[in-house]
Amino acid sequence: MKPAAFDYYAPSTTEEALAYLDQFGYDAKPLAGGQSLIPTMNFRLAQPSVLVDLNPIVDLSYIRPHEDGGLLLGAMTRASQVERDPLVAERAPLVHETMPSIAHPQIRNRSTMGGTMAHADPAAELPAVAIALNAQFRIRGQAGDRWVSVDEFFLGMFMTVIEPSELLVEVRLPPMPPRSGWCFREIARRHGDYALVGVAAMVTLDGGNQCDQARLVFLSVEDRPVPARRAAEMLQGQTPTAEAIQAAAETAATEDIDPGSDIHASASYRRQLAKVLARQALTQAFARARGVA
Amino acid sequence: MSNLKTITVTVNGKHYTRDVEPRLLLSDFIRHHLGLTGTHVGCEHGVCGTCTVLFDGESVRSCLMFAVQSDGHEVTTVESLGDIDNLHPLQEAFMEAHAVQCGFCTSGFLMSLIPFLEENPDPTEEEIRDALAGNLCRCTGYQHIVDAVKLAAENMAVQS
Amino acid sequence: MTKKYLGQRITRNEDPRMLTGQALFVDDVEIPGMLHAAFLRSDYAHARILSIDVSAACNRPGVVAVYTAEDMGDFWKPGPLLVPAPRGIEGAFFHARTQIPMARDKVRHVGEPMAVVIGESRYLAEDALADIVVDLEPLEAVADLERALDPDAPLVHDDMESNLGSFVPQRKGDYEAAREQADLVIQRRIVIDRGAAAAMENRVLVAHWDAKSQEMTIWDTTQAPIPLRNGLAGMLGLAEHQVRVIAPFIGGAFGPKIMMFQPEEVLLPWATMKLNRPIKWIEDRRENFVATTQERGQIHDAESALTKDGHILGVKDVFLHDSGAYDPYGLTVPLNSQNHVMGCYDIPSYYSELKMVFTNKMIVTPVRGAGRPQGIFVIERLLDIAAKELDIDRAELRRRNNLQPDAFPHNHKIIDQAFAEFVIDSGNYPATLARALDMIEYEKFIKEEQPALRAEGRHVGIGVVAFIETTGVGPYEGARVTIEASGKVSVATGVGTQGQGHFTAFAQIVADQLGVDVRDVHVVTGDTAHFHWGTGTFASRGAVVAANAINAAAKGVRVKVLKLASKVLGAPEEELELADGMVRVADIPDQSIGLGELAVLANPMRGAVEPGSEPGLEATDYFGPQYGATANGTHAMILEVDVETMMVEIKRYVVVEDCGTIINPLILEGQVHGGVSLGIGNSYYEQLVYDDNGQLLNGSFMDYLIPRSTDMPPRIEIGHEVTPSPLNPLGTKGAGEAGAIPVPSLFAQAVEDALYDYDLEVLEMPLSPNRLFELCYQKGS
Amino acid sequence: MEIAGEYVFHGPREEVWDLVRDPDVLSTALPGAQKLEKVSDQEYVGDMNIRVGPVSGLFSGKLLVSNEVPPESYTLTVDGKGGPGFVKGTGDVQLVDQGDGTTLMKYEGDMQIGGTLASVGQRMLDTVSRSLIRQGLETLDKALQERVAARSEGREAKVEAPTETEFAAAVAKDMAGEALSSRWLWIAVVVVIAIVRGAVILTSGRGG
Repeated sequence: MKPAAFDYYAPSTTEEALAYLDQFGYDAKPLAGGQSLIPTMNFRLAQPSVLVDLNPIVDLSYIRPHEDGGLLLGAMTRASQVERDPLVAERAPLVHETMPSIAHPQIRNRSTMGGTMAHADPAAELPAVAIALNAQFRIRGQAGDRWVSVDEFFLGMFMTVIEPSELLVEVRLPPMPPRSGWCFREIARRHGDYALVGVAAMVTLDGGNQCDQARLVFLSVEDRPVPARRAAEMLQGQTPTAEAIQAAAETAATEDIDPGSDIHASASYRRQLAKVLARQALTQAFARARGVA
Repeated sequence: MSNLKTITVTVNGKHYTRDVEPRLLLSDFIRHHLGLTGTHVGCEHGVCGTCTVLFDGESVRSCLMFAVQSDGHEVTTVESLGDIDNLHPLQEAFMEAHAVQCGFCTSGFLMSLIPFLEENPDPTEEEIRDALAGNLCRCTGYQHIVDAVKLAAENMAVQS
Repeated sequence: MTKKYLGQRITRNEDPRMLTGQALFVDDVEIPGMLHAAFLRSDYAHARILSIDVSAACNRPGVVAVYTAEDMGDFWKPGPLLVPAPRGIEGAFFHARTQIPMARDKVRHVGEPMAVVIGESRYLAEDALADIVVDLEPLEAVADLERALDPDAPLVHDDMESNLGSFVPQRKGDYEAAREQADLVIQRRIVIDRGAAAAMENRVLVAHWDAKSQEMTIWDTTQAPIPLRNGLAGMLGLAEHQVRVIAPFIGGAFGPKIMMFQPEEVLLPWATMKLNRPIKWIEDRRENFVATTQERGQIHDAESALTKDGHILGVKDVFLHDSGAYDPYGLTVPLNSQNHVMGCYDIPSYYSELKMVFTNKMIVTPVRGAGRPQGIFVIERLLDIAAKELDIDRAELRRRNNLQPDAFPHNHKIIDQAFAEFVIDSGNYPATLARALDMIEYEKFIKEEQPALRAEGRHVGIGVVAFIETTGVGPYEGARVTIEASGKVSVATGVGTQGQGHFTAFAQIVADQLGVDVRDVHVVTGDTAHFHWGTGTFASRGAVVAANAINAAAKGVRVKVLKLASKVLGAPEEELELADGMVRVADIPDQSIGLGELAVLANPMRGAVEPGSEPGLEATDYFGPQYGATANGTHAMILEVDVETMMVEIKRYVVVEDCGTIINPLILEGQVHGGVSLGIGNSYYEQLVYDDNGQLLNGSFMDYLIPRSTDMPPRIEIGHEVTPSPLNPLGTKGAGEAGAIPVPSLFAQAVEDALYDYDLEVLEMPLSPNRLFELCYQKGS
Repeated sequence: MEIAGEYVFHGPREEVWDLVRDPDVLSTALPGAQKLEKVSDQEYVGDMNIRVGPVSGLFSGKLLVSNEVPPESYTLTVDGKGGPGFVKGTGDVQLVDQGDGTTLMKYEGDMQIGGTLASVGQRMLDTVSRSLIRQGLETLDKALQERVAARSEGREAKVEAPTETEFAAAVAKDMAGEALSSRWLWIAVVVVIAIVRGAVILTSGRGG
C-alpha cells in the first residue's frame, strides 16, 4: 500500500500556495493534516499528481479571540492545539467537549481545523459542531477573500463550496449568547472510530427559561452534517421539559434525517441512535443553559 | 527514481540529509532509509498505531506522513529510549508487567505513552485505557499494558 | 532437579530486545541489491482468465521481472495437502484441492495472485501492477454455504460434481434411541461467521539465493520453519542442507502463519534463483485481509435429547463447514468442531455429520481456537436453551452433566484431529466450574444483585460457560541443549515463536535441570540451521511437546554433567548437586566445579574422548506424546446492555483454567488475556463480511474491528486449577488458544440473560449492536 | 447491492428517452466523463475520471442497451473497470408518461462492486451513491428542461458541463426544498458513476 508518485510543493505563504493551486487545478490537492488524504493515497484511491503542503504556512496556525467574544481559528491549527486551548474551552465549550471524540491523540496531533472542514466527511465531528455554532468560513482565492456561512458550506460527501483554486484559511466561531448550553454526543463501535451517529447541540434560553434557540446537528447520517430543523422549530418558544425534548428527539430522528445503511448500522438502527442521542444531548444542553449541569 | 527532494531531518538527535521521493512514507524512510527498524508498520492506513513516532515531540502515525514533510523537523523513535542494558523506566515496567508478547506493536505503544506520561504523570486506569486506544495489540488483551503504565508512572514519580 | 524457576513469574528474556527495537523481524532484513515483489491479485471471486498481458509492466523503469503462472513451467503445481484425511471412518470422503502458486486458468477467490512484479522498490512494483492488463471472464461466484450445495450452484472446482469437498459422519452410541427416550429434544440452527487472525505483523518473506555458495536463505514469518525448509528444498531440487529457513521474531501469528506453502512462499524462492538477487515481499494490510487464511464459518443444525432432570442422553449435529476455495489444511478445523461438541460433558450418544464445502472465498485454516469455539458454542447454546426449558439453573445443569474427576482417561469414542480416538487424559471439571462460580459470586449476583439492578431498569446479565481444549498433539518435537565453555547454556529447537515467551519458558525448564541462572540460557527457535527436526508451533503444543523435548534434552545433559563431575570431583553422582552454575558436592560447598570449566573438560584439546562417549556437555532428545493432552476451563462474565443503543459493556470477567503444570504464570496469564480479547472480538466486534458475490466488504482495520483497550473488561480475573497431564513428564497441557474458545458462547448466554425481557435467543456469532437491535426490535428480519 | 426507486422527470417521455440515449448529454452532464462514445445503437464505451473529494480514479466502461421498447422501457447492462476495482450491473428502466408533461421513471437493478472499492469503501457506499445519484440526475433533469425550453423558444439547447463545485452547489440548492425522504431516479450510466464514485471512499483518520 504505497502511494502513487506526485510532485510536491511546500510553499511558506498562502499566496504561494494559491499560485500552485491555480496552476495545477484539479490535479493538485492541498495537504493539511493528511490524516484522511494520506490513507486514501496509500490505498491508491486518491492519486493527485501534485500535493501542495500547507504545513509550512505557519501564519495559518492560530487561535485568536475575536472582539465580539467569539473565536478565530486558523485553518492549519491542529486538533490537539484546539483541544488544549483554554480560550477554546471558555468561548467554545462545545468544541472543547467534542475534541476527545475525534479519533486518537496521534491523529489529533496532525489533523487540522481547516482540513477537517474542507474534507467534509459526513462522519466527522467538527463540521457538525461548526453548524451547531453557526460558524463562518473565510475562503481565499487569488482574487481575495470571501466569507461563507456554514449553512452553505457543505455540499455533499467530501464536497464543499471551495473551488480547486481556493483555500479555506480561517474559521470564525461567533460568541455564544448568554444562557446557552451545549452538548456533543456520539456512539461509535470503538473509542475513536467514526461514529455510527453523532450529534452536536447548542441551545439558548430566554429570560423565562424557554427555549430561545436550539441547534441540533447530526453527523454520520447522510452525505453531509444534517441540522434537525423541524426539531429545532418544535423547541423554539417551548419550556424544555423532558416531554418536549423527547418529542423533538423523535421528530429529529424520523423527519429531519434520512440515514443510509452500511455494514455497521442499518438505517433504522441509525434512527434509533439519533433519537437517543438527540434526547441525551438536548437534555444536557438545556441543563447547562440553566446552569444546573 | 525521479523527482527527488533533499531533506535534512533530526532523528533521535542525529542529523540526516537524504534524497527522497516525495511519496516516500515517513515510516518507510525511518525503517528502510535510516535503518531504524524498531518502528514497525501494521496497516498503512492509520488505524493500528504500530508505526507511532514522535514528530517535534508529539505522537504521530508515521505511515500518515511523507518523509519530505519531516524536512527541518525532529523525529524521535523507540531507539531513543533506553538500550538493552539500561532500559527506560517505561520499558522496564513493560518487562516487569509482561506487557510484551510478540513485540510487534510495542514500539508504537511506547512512543504513544512517552508524551502521555509527561502530560499525565499520575493517570487513572481509565485515562490509561483511553491513552492506549489509538494502538492495537492482538496478543496481550491490553491488561498487562495497563499494569505496566501504572507501574511506570509509580516508578517514574519515585525517580523524579 | 530443583524447581527454582518452574512455576514462577519470571520476566522474559526476550523483552529487552523487543522493547528497544532491537529484535529482528523479517521486514528488518536488508540485503544489498534486494528487490521487492508486489502481487497482482484478483478483484473477482470467480472468473476465467482469458489472457494476461504484462508487456507494459515489464517495460516500466525499475521493473526487473513480471511473472505469471505461464512463466513457472513445471515448477507450477498445487501445494501439498498438509494434513491428510482420517482413514477408517465409514462413509467418509475427502477431496483434496490444494492452493496453487498463481492462478492459471481461473481465479477462485478475491485476492488470488495472478501475476507478480519484481522491481527495485515496492513503490515501483506497485506502480507496475496498474500496467498489467488481464482479460477475465467473470463467472457466477458462490459465497453462501448452503447455496454452494445447490445442484445448480457454480462449481469452485470444475472437475468436481458438487462443491461438497468432504463428508465425515461420526457416531457414538445410538442417538436415535436416545432421542426416543428423551423428555426434551431441542433443535436449533446455529450460524457462525468468519473472522480474521489479523496478527499485527502481516506476512513477510525474504528469499536470497546465493549462487556462489549454492545456498538459499529464507526469512519467513512462518510458524513451521522446518517443514517449510524440507518442502521447499524438494520443490527447488536442492538438498535440505542447502536451504535455511529462519523464522526470527514473528509479530503474532494465531494460526494462518502455519499454512504452507502460501503462494508467495513458493514464488519468491523460485524467483530469487531465476534472478539471482534477493527479493523481499511485505504483505500489506489489505492483502492480509484477502490473501491470508481465515476461519470460523459454519452452519450447524444441532439437537440435544435430555431427561427432565437435565441429563443429556444424546446430541446430534449436522454441520456445513466453509473451506473457502481450497482445502490444504485437510479437516483439522471441522474435526475439532466435531470433537468439541461433546466438550467436558458425559454424552452417551452422539451423531455428527461434517460437510466441508468449497466457496469462492479465502481459504480456511486454523485461527486461534481452530474449530473448537464453534463446537463449544453449539453444546453450550443447547445447554442454555435446555436450562430455560427445564427451568434448571445453568450452572447446575452443567454440573449434572460434567465428566467427573474419576472418569479419566475418558474416551469420547470418536476420531479426533490426530486421527486417534478422542481420549481426554485428565481434568477436574467440577472444580474449575465451582471455582469460577465462586470467583464471580454467581449465587450472590443471581439472588441479590441482579434482581436489584433489574428493578432499577438495568439490563445486566451473567454468563458461565465451561469448555475443553485439545492441545499438545504430536507427532513430535526435538531439542538440543549445550553447556558452553562460558558456563552458559544454549538451547535449539525447531518450533517457531510468535510471542508466546518460549525464550523464557524453555529457559526456565533448562535452568532448573542444570542449576543455572535463567538469564544464562540462550534459546534459539525457528532457525533450521540450528535444529534439523521438528514440525511447528500450532495446536497449543509448544509448552507440551517442545517443552518436554527440551526437558528431556536438558536431562540428558544433566546425566553427562553428573558423570563427568563425579569423576573430576571424586564424589559419587548421588552426592552432587547442580546450582548457581556449578556442580558441587552437597555437603562440601568448596568442592565444586563451574559448568563452563566442566564443558571445557568435556571437549578436550588433547588426550582422547573415551570410547562410547561423546564430546561436550550436549544432548539432543525428542518428545512425541501418546496422544494430545486436553486442557479445560470455565469462564464467567457479567455484562450490561444499554437497551436503547445496544452497546454492551463487560463489567467483570473471570477465567478459571486448568492447563496442567504451569511453567510461568505471568506468561500463561498473558496468553489467557490475549485469547479472551480475540474471543471478545469474535463475539461482538469482528466479522469478515462477504457479499453474495464473494467480495469482502470490510478489508481494512477501519471496518474490521479488533478490540481496543477500551473494549476490554476492566480486569480479567484468573484462577488456576492444576491437573497435571499424565501424558508427559512435565505434566503440561497447552494454553495458547484456550482463552478464545468459550467466549462467544459465554457472551451469548450473558447477553440473553441481560436482555431477559426481550425473549431473545442468540443462535449466531458474531453479534454487533446493529444485530442486537435487529434481534430485539425487528424480530423476524 | 440492489438499487430500486422512481423519479419524476420534468419533461415529456420522448424527450426523456432521447436524453438518456444521448451520450453527449450524459458526458457533459457528468463531470469527469472524458468520453462516452456510441459504438452502436445499443452499445456505448467511455472513460471516466471519477472524482469524489480527494478520491479519484480512471475507469473505462461499457454500457449495453437491450430489450428496448421506445420510449417505454429498456434494460441496461454496465461493466466498468478501473484501478480501484470494478462495477458490474444490470437494471431495468421504465418510463411512464404521467399525462401532465412529466415522466415517471421506475428503475430496478442489481450492482456488483469489486476490488479495493468493495473492500475499503463500505462506510460510505450507500450514502455516496444516493448523494451522487441525486446530483447526477438533478443535472440531467436540468438538461432536459433546457431542451424543452430551447425547443419552445426555437433555439439551440445549451448543454454545458458545470464545474464540480457548481454541480454540487446547484444540486444542494435544489435539494433544500425537496422532501428528504423521497427517492431519486436512476439511470444506469449515472448509477455506475455514482457507485464508482461512491465506493471509493475510506479513511481512517480525520481531518484533511
